[in-house]
Amino acid sequence: MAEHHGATPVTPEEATRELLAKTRTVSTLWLLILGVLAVVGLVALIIFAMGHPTRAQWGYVMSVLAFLLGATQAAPIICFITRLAKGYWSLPIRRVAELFYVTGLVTTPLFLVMVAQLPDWTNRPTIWTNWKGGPVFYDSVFMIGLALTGLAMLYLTGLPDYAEARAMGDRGIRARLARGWMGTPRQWQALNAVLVTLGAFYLMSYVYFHLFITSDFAMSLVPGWKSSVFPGYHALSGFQAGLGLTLVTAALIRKWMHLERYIPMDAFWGASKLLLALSLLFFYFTWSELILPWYGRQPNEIAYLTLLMFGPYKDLFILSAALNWLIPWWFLIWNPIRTSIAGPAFVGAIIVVGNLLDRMRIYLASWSVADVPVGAHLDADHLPPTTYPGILEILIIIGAISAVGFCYMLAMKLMPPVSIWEFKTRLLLKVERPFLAHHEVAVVAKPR
Amino acid sequence: MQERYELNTPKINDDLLRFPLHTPLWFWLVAGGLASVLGLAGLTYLFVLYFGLGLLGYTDRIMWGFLITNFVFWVGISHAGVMISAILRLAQAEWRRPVTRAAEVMTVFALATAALFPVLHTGRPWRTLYWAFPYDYNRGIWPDVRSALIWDPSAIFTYLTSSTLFVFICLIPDLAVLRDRTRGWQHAIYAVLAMGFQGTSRQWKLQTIAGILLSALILPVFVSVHSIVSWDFAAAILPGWHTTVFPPYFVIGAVHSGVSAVVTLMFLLRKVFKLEDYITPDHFDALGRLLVVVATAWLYFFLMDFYMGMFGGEEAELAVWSLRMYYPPYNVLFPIFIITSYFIPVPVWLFRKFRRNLTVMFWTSICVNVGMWLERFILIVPPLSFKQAFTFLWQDAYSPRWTDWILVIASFCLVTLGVLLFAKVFPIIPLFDIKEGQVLKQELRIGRVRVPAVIRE
Amino acid sequence: MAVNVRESRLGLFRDPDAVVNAVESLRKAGFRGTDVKVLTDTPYPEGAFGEETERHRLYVFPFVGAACGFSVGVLLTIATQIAYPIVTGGKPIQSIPPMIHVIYEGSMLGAILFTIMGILFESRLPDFGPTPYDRRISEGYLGVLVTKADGRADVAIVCSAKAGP
Amino acid sequence: MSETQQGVDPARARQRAEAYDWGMVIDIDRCTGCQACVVACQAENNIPLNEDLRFVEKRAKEWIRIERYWEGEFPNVKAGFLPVLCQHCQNAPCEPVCPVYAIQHSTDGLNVQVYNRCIGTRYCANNCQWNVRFFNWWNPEWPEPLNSQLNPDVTVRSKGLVEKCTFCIHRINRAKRSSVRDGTEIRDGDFGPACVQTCPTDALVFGNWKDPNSRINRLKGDERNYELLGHLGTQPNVVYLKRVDAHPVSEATGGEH
Repeated sequence: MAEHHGATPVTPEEATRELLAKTRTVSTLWLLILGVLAVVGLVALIIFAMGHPTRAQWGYVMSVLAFLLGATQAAPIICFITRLAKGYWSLPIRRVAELFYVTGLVTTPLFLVMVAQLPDWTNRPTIWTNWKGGPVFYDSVFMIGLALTGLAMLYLTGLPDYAEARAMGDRGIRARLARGWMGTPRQWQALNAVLVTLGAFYLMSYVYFHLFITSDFAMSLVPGWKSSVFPGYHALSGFQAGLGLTLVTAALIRKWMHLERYIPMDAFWGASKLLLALSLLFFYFTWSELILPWYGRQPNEIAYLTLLMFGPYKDLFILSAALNWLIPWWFLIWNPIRTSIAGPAFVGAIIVVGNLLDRMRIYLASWSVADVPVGAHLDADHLPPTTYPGILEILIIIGAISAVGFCYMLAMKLMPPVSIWEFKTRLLLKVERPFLAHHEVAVVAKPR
Repeated sequence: MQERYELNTPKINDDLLRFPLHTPLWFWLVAGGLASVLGLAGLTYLFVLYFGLGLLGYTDRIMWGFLITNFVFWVGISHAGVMISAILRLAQAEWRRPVTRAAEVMTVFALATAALFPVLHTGRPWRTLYWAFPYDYNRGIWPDVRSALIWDPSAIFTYLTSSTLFVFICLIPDLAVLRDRTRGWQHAIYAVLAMGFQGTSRQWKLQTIAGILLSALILPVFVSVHSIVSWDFAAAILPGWHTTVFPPYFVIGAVHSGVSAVVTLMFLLRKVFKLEDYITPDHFDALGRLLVVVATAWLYFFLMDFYMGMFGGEEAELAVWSLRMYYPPYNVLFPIFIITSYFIPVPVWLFRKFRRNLTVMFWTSICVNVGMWLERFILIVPPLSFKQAFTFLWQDAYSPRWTDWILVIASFCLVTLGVLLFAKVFPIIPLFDIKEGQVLKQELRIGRVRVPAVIRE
Repeated sequence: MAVNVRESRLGLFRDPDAVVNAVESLRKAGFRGTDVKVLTDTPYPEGAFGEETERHRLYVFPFVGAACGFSVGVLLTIATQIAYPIVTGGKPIQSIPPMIHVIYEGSMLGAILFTIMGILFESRLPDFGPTPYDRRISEGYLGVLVTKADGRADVAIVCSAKAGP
Repeated sequence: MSETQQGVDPARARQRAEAYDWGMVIDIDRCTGCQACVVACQAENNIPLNEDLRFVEKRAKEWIRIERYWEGEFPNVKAGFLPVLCQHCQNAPCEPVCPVYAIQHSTDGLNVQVYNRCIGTRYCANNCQWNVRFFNWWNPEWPEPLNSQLNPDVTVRSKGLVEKCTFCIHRINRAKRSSVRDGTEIRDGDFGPACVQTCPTDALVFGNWKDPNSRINRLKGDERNYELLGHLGTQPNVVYLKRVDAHPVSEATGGEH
């Protein structure tokens, strides 16, 4: 069912020329809009900070930071996973996902702002020691490390494309970035080895960083909350939203920059199976987090269960559960929806929105009880009311997300939307070959 | 990636049907030996049944011990069959062909042995058998759906029936080949079992769809079975047990120990049935890479359990973890468990040279399963011997008696005997899968190198 | 649907290309697509020999099975708790989360059992009647089976013979 | 529980059934650790003999046991005694985990163990944090003279099932039956389990929580009251009263004031 619909197969030279040309067609109008929104968000953040908001209101800024740390930081990880597992279907959308490595530029400053808002740390249950600087120091070091690894990965994957640009006579910044890449077999082998090892490091540091975020910014704040599946749940919903975000961006870029011949339907079809699996895993983790406090019925468990799921944020919980699990599951089991482009992209958009709502539920709830004294027990009957967003909070959320979009568009001006060297490997590996007289069959090579 | 020998159909049929059609002498010795161990274990259990559970190593605080550890271990091993065959069928990985049926057969027998152990360890097993299932309509006494021990039989019953039927459905084409190759009473039996399978293209299309559809259906069941087994422990409010990470932790632990068991099984199959052409170092290479990923995921969930144990700072959780790490005999078992299940095998599996060396893979997979058996023991028993603040003395460790050891060893013999008998009656490697591999085998010439490829319509 | 052996003709071939020519010549001789079947001992890519297979409705079975399993699970859990209203551990009599586990297992069991029945039904398997088959098919030969050969039996044999052994 | 010949009026029966919520107050200050309650309980409830082998195997069955603990350093050490029995919790962790409905919470506040339903999975014993549930590892047997003086009201449990303190439910039922037969109301303190009956210093007090002026309700008012492992949130029916230290150990050793 590969797409044979008439599109004449693209020759490698034509692909290089066309993809490099695409980088010049990045619409400056959209760049301007996102830039303005980002600046508005920054100003709103400054006004918000000067207004000495309560910790509960800081929950909104924390939820958008957690959303960015989850979705956009996780998007590039599918490239590493499919590269490790030699997943052939993901070759076209790898660059679209890898461009999200730029989020480090936005999340690091926002993270440093939020780390300063943490309540005092004396004998609070935490994975660090009692030292107030514990979370501040370790988390910031880890955050900066994660952002730098991301940027390094972004540069490395773009290296062969800069060399192509240099070969096409581009004298600007890309030529200097190419820095002596000749494409010798030794260089290719070194590039592949570096991409796999650095990707593995990025994946592991991403997963353990989520342990630090959840335990420092959520679980240590709520007295009596000790759910050990929560870091895994946080990381997994990040993966799911990352994959959803990649599909949405790939569909948009495919439409706006007319890349129909470069991003075929196979990529969306393969990704939708992975998205279905991740949505089912999302339900599985949420369920294992819900069944145990319900069954245990100890006072602190009933308290944090009501706070997070059935108390002030009940409707947020139901909405995010529906968006993250029910709708994707019910849409993606049908074959026709999976083998289309609009289907997985639409489901991806729903999952991204669901993930933002889920982060709001978690961080609003935990930051609203952050000021409860350390020894006190949470009481299930009188929990703080739901905090509703003000204008400033909404502006900050929109500003943060558009800041990431702005960096993404900038990166797209530098690198083509579909990586040239991976597109060529795709051309190399897949060939149409007659089989048994008059039957066309796609033959896919599996290099060792 | 696949070392492709020139295999034609008659050679495949001869090689793979050699064991079902001609019984070598050693078969009778091995089967007899295993059966005698099982007889001894049966005798021991009757002994325990007559005199009472006091013969086992239980005490008043540690009410669950070796038998429940063995139950969780064998349910874990059984999950490898589904993990390997279902996920690899869905991902259309080329190297799944000789592996799927052997793994699924191990699933069925490991699960049957596992389902035996909760019955053996209860006080009145003759009542456990029929009260766990909802059939007692005239006395109106029903199982309590709220208890985790009722989710267990429903999950294991679903999983056992579905994996057995899955093995049977994929067996039908090979039964047709056996029917054509045998005479007399064997022919009659195989003809009845093959139900008149002709091999029309429609039947083959349904076979491939069945493989994929049933794998997609059995995968969620496999995840739910081991999560429910973990909720047996997580539902209790004991300090070491009541953590929410247990379901994913147990499922990943099951996949880790299960896939290692598949590596052991494949090594034995290749050695015993001389299947060098079919189980090649490529399969061990691919399984080794998969094991590295699964082992690292398992370590992540183990560390989650470990961190969150320390996270709360409650003295109950800290006491259980210090018991697991510092007090005899757990202070010896804990490092052995950590080293054998992760820090010996995974560094070895990182190197291609070791992954392709069969004896290295065999001994590392044995080492993983020793570690995972200890992991279940260390997970289950220490929280039971936890000392409350008001009690005076600690429960000393669980001391297994000879009856415990015999029942545990007998479970290994039962699974080996089961797989051996299955391999005697049916081909352990699916014939039509190997033949399909030959049909779809292609070669791509890129420059001077010949890259193996496969038809993927 | 036992095919009457007397009516059908079975030609055996060694290499797949001969089978393709045979099927083509049979179709040109006016036999309908569904009458010509190719018997192989391993699944070839779909439609490789040019014969077309009717649509199968296997995807309906899992949903029907899941529905039956779901209803049995719901009936079982609610009925047992109502029939035996015992208060345990301060949990409500109809406690939803534990019921969901048993209901989930029931519906998955239903789905899998119905799918297996569907596979057997769709491939018309349990037919023990005399089917036109030859032992050598499982040795690697490819059989071309023409079911409704009726009067034109000779034509069928000629086509299959012409296409080579 | 049925009325005399003319049959019971269901509303009255339910109202009577919910009139009781049996509980106990244990005053640690009074308890001298004499273990009389332990012996009385084992005699009353046909518990098999705990020879020394049972203690070595750690399988001794004591429905009520005296936990002893030491306070202070060696020269000035004071022993403390804590009787521990089934707390009959309202939100008992042992009840929902039994697969065959062998444990229920009766309307009069007791955690009831149904022996012929129990299949011996021992999950309830694992889940009880007070470790007051015991399993019959062996068939109970008594040497020659003792096997004829078993209590007829209490069943002898066979091997393979779990048993625990039932607040001497046979005494509760007899009191209820006689109150129904004579038409009188059960007054506070006119009957009690074997351990309450034999306690020489009256440390154990049994009564009905729903009776406002019962002795245990008055004792509960004492500010020394606390629940053993109350933080688990299982609302036990047994309340403990702290020990009053006329000569705290630290003072006796001339420790700093």
